[in-house]
Amino acid sequence: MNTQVTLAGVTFKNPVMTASGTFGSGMEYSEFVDLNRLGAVVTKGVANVPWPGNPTPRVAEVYGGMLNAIGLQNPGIDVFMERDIPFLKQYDTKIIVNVCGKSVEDYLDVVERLGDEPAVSMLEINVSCPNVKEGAIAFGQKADALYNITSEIKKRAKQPIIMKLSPNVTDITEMAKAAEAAGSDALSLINTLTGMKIDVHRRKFAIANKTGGMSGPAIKPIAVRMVYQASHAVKIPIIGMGGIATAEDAIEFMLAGASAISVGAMNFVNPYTTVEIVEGIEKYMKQYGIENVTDLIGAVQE
Amino acid sequence: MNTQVTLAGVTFKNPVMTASGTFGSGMEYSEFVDLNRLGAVVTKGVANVPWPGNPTPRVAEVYGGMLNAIGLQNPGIDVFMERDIPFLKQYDTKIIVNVCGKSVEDYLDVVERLGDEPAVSMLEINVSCPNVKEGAIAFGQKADALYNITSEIKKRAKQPIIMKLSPNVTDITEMAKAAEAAGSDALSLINTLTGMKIDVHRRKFAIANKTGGMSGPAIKPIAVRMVYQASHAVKIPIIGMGGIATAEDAIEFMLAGASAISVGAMNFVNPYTTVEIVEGIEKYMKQYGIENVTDLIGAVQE
Amino acid sequence: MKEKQTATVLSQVEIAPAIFDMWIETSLAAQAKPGQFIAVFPKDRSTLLPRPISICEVKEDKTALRIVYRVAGQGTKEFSGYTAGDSIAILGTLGNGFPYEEAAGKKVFLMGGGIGVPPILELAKQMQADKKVVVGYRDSKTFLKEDFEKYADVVIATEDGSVGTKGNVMDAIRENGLEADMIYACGPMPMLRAIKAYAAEKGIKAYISLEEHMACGVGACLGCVVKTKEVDHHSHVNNARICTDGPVFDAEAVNI
Amino acid sequence: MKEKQTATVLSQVEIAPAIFDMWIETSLAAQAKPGQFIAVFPKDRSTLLPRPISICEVKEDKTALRIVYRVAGQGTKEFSGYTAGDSIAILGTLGNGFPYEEAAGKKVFLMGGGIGVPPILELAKQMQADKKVVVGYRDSKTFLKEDFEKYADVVIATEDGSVGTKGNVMDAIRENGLEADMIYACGPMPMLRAIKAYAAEKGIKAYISLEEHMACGVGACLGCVVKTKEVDHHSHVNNARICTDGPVFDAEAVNI
Repeated sequence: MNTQVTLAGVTFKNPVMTASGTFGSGMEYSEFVDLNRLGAVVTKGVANVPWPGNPTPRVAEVYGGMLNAIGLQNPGIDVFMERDIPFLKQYDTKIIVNVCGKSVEDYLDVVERLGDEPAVSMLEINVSCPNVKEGAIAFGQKADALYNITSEIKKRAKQPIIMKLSPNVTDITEMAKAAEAAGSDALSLINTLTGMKIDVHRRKFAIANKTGGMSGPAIKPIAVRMVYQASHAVKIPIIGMGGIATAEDAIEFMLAGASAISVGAMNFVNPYTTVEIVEGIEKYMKQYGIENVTDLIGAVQE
Repeated sequence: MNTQVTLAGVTFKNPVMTASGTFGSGMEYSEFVDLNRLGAVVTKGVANVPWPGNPTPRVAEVYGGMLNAIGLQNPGIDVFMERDIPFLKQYDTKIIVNVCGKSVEDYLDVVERLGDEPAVSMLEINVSCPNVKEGAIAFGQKADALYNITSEIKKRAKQPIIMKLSPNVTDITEMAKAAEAAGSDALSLINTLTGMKIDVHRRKFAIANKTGGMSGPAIKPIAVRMVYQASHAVKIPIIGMGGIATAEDAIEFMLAGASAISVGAMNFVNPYTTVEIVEGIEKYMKQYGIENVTDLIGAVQE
Repeated sequence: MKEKQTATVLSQVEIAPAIFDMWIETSLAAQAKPGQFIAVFPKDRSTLLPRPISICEVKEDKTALRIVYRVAGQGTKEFSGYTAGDSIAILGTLGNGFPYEEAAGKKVFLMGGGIGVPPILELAKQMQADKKVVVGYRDSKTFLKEDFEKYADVVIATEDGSVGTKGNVMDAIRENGLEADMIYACGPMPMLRAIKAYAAEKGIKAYISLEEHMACGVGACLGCVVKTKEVDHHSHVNNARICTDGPVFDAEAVNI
Repeated sequence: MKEKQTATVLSQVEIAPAIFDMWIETSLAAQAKPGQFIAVFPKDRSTLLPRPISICEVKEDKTALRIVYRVAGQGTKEFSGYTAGDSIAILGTLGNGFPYEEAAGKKVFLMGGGIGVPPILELAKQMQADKKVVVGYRDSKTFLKEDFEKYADVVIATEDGSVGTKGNVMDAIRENGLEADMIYACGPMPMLRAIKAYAAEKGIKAYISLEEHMACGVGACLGCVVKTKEVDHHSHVNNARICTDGPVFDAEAVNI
């Protein structure tokens, strides 16, 4: 039985990854799961300089999920290179670094710094965070803006790049095609859906930022639909995410067209989720006599 | 205590309505709730001719909600005028008819037929159904197309019109402004979010149409956010909907900027939901000493 | 009169692998007819839609209903964990039920397959006719067999041949050279199609109970429809609502 | 070592309106320290995030934990329905806890307000010092008062003046002319701000336990942060994680 998947020339021991921002750099969850079991750790977004993020409250629970408006708080690339990369290097798993910025230059700055680090296998470019005022999502909701930043980054990146797309768009296929045309080696989708919660007794927003990114099982059907649509619009591989809680969820995304999947908010609900999914996929493959996990990609009956 | 709300000159005894397509024309639910208690019954979409709708399976459950792809099955305007309108006329509630079509002419045809029926207070124009191949959502996802059909309909409509907007757009405010500029008297949002579910054991789509419209509590935060954004972009009143299950949910939408609210999928879960919300809003008003329900509209603390 | 209510579980046992047999104390029993169903609502708020489950039996004093169902997903898994005294949220009674009076004095097949077997029990109890119960199972786990034997001759078919005829209910009829003037049936679509064809060939009437994914269960959402031969009174587009116009239809009248 | 596990409820009682007192049998008791908390997960799948609840007491034999919490929403409402023998999903032990050794031989105020009172109990048990417990309540429902009296003098303030000083814990200190060399406190933000100001004015050290909306509870999501005076080792942007770097901080070190 072969659970390996290869994206843009990078081979992962299995298709199970962590969604950026929900797993830090693995340190906190290494107390619960063996990081060596994961296909990859996708780190929390890192910028060229430290970002303080948004005021609190930053998180709120919603039906079947949560809202967050962390605002991409991060210690900056210097600390990240000194602390997080060396930590992750101890493990036999691939490292994908999520890169964020407020301007094209910010992104390029980080991308070039990471270019010198062979331990980093791929770069996931966050152009879809709904919680930061400048940059970020501005690049992710207009096809031409996405095309431009993708091609700029592709020119300078030493590692294959993964553009992480926003679901807050009219047509995900248009965005997927723009990223592919600009040279993106893979796509991650979906990022969070912009949501809002109001406390009716205090008549206040549940989150200081007013809006927050919605994640969790509640958004899964929207994510599966977008992965299906995008996978039929582009040839580059897709990392699917959005409310994945079980191996069945992971397989659903693969059947829809994802080549790999990421576990996000559910890490908070069950810190063992990632490894349970790795085991659950193997169980499913045994049950149905599937030799290669890649046979599941896009295998839904049309 | 005054629970009346007035939209486009039409006064409703309370802000609680039924979401189109989830309540038929009230007949089925009149066995569970007293329709006289409702602010309005918004009917299932009706076209100029009978529509057979989509093949089955048409519905599927998802986490905290459901997918549907009924495909706007309806008996056509003739049967509707002979059967549904007379039925609803027996009740002391306002009638809002949801109108669907495949072409502008289809819509105009229905709108003109209803113009002769004084019992119909408002027309809700469905340009956002994700489940029919032609027409419908095509008009609801591009601002210029929405502007054009809205102005065409407004020219011919005798009753005030409510454009029902799709949430499957990059910027809901752009759509809201286009509808307002074209003369829409009010807005309904949100319609369903396009979703997909795959049965991983049969490796088949859960719905024959592959994609379906997602509704239920799971989508509420997205709906509240869009109502908030739209209410800050336009001056016309908004009927808010999307996963409303309780009076607190209804009040959350009003605090976000809705002038009235509709109960959709939750009618299926609890057929008494609408009336329970009417009572719950009154209880909330008593608890907080709110004289007019209109004082709740957009009253979230900025 | 349809009603959603909180009822009480009287008992529950697993009578075959993943097949559960539950008695529910409910006022809805007073109006229950064979072939009707109830909608059962999970308590977990992540699974909101009701699960349509056919009525297997009505207690003689009309104070309780029996349902026999298969655990198929999250919702039914939850139900299977209920024990005596637990509350259960139900909506009913739903659907038209079997027009069993029409069978008076006739030779009738009462046919059930798999999880379509349960609704045939109350039908067998109520019907005054020369009844033969023909039921099909996967294997030797022939649940409800003893119950049926109280009311009629029982002919059994099993997919693995462990009991009765090896094959399906139609095979059992042929193998035993059985004849009837009428058929009442519930089961998987292939079985119902075979029965429809058989009835047409024999020129006899067959009432079949259909299944489809449902949302509201009361005829409002138009989720569960079946194509009909004639234009139906409600949809006017040859789409009868299984939950309301059905679940029982004259096999002749539906395109399955 | 943090762990998510299914533990067993030993007992639960409502000790004040909407205030519940639950003992949980769990191996986590062996590592529990005063001021730490556990995350409790609702079973209903519509409410997924863990609820952080402070540890009120650790059983002498280290086999059970006591939590005292207020029913504030869907999740805590579910917990309040648990009875002896029920399973409960918990993650812990979380947070740094109170550095109570520092109080050795000192005159110390152990201050709690409202639902911030419970964590002070285990602290009062463990601490070897000249302790005075100063706790504030809304009204005469002075839950845990008797427990505190086993370990220290107890001074009470109530908002409605029904017991002790009318007002808050600071009022109680002034009214009784109390003095201390150190403060350990947990309670609502206004109380903690007042204590921070008081400690600064008196030039004494105060350890305060903070609260914030949390998601992961283990320091990964950066949801629950507090602004710190100095650049902290982790965020490098003066944002300490309450769940991991806290919940207990030197009042001097945080901007509240």
